Amino acid sequence: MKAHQLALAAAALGLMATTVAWAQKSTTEAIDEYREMLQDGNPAELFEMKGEDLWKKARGPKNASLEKCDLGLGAGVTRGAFVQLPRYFPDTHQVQDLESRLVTCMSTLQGIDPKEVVNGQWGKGERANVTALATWVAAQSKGMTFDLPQSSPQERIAYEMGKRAFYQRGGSHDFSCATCHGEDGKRIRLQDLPNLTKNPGDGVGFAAWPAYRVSNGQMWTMQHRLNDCYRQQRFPEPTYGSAVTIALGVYMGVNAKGAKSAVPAIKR
Amino acid sequence: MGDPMRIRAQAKDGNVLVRILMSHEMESGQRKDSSGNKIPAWWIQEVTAKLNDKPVFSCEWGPAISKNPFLQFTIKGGKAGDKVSVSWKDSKGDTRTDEATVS
Amino acid sequence: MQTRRQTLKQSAAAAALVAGAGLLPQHALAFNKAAFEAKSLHDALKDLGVSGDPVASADVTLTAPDIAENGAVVPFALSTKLPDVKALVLLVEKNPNALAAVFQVTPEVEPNFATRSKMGETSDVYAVAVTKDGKALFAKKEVKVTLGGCGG
Amino acid sequence: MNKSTAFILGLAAVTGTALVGCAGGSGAGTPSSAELDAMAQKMVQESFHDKGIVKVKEALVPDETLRDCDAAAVAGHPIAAATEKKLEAENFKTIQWPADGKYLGDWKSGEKIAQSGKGRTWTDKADSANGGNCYNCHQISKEEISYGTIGPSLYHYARLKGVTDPNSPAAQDIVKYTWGKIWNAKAYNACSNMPRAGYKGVLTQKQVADIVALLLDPKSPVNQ
Repeated sequence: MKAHQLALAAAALGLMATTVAWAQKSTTEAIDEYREMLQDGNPAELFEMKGEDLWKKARGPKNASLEKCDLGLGAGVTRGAFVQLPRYFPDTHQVQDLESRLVTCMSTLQGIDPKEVVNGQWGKGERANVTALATWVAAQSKGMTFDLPQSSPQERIAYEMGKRAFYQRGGSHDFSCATCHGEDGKRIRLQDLPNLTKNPGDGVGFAAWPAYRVSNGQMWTMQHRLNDCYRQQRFPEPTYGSAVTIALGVYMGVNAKGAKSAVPAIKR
Repeated sequence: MGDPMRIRAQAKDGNVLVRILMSHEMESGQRKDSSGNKIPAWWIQEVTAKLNDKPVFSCEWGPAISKNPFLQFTIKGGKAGDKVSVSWKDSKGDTRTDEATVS
Repeated sequence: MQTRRQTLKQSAAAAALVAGAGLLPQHALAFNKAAFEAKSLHDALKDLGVSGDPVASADVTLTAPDIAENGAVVPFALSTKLPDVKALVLLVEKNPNALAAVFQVTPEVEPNFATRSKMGETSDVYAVAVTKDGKALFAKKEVKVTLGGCGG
Repeated sequence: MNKSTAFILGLAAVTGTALVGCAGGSGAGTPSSAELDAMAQKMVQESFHDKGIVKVKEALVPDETLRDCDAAAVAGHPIAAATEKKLEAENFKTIQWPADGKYLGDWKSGEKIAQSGKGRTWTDKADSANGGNCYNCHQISKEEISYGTIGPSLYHYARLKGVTDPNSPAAQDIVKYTWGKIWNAKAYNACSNMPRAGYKGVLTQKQVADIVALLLDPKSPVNQ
């Protein structure tokens, strides 16, 4: 009996090294399985519904809908717009991402004060409305491939400035975007980190946001994603729609060329 | 009365597969706010469903069910064009009912 | 420590006792505050009108992930092949209140339900089929809950 | 919030800079790399605002080490060897060695510090204890399977570094290196991804000693 137990213990010890490697792999597989189980029934659909309603409904001091909003492909065209943003808009003389462009439309068409979004809080008021709108608009491009325009000098300069912002370290911990997202195959704790200096693949990185975050049950746009990245980088807060957020969007979006949009995704 | 539910009802092999997403905080009663006070529980307690006005399904939930709840069940019988209506009632007495057509 | 055999014997005896005394609540599965506020698995089931200890059954199925990347949303599916089941119950043993959901098994629905629950920590999760005569048959699975990166 | 940036909803990359000349797309050419550097600097300074305990002035203060290394990364080539040596020497000078001469603290406390990723974000309080963030990037003890891979595995660190007794004279170089690396990683690799936890005041001397013990104490799970 005792000898038998000892033999088992010895066998277990002998197996230790391989079990550790195996356990690690199976953890990753199990988490993939978990993620797969969440795909059907993504609560992002609730935000899509709200966004579609907000797009079509007459609102604001001008009591108008957003159906004439030009997201880059002409007034009212939503399908395909998301996979070409951020881009340069001649009317505002600015490169804009989806959220900042929606704010422009809400301001010009509906008379809603941009301050309500820029100075607002996540998940509240007009900023929450922009999130729902962005979710619905982005979902119209589901399955399409990213192809951001780089034909104007503004867009090319935005890419170069975005690249510099991506590599710029600072804060108490010397972190930049590149610290975590500059190489292939890296992880933080158990979370895979997409390499955002190139196309990280379909449905990951830039091509995955807006996404529903299961950790807090919130819908996050790219503006929100960047905001929280900078928080964890120990940076100060980037202003909503500010130049650095747009430039980073251009840098990551151009790098993601050819990636299929999985938006709206569901994320940890 | 909360935001609308997303209800998908699909006829399949003589049955109707119903999948629902509800918009609700489902506050567990375990969390604390930034000043350290417990946030009171607030959750959907009952969900019921009808097929063409006939009650067919009911369940009761505790506050452990996740925020923005997902629910799936299968009604025996039923066909495309039938109406599925779903109602919930939460711990504050708030209710909401939405309807979908079986596809 | 009791053997399974002893447990089974005792639970059968207890069930007979309760049923015999006519104590089985008529509407045990209508919204049940006591059951949802019970701390333990055992108390929650008792409040749902179950008599005796639950018994493992291959005819009850619980589908759950091995590992939940985030305890805020853990997907579960419960089903059973058993006859005369009046409810399928989802319990997370280590949650502050074990009972998460009670699905009524009506003649109009398949005994097959799916939802998502929060889990405070790694725990055994139970799918319990409660029969019309107050017996509880279960399937269980341990679900590991991992924490995310970055400390926030 | 900085009022002047509050309403920039987008990036006016051309207007508002020295590059008005090419706004019409006349082919006047793209700005030089140095001009882009200056534009990006200005953009970053204007895009952020103070929040909580994090101040723009402190977080985005010019730093020679970061500037030179980040510029090399943008250009896509390694930093020049001479610059690297100079930066490492400057960073080395910042290392504070233990005041009491004790390099190894308590590995159990070190494990807790290694696990914690808290501190110094705009949602943290000024007086909250900072974590070391170690497991975010490194494998350390075998028991913790939730570890990152940005840095190398530190499991069996003592053996990897050839240390059997951290108190022996033979081990002193490695013990000091381990302390110094945690205090200021850029003293040994100018462009390291690793924070300068002591130099930037994130970790205290006691916390550094506890992490050194986690890595080198023969009783630590790292060395089992």
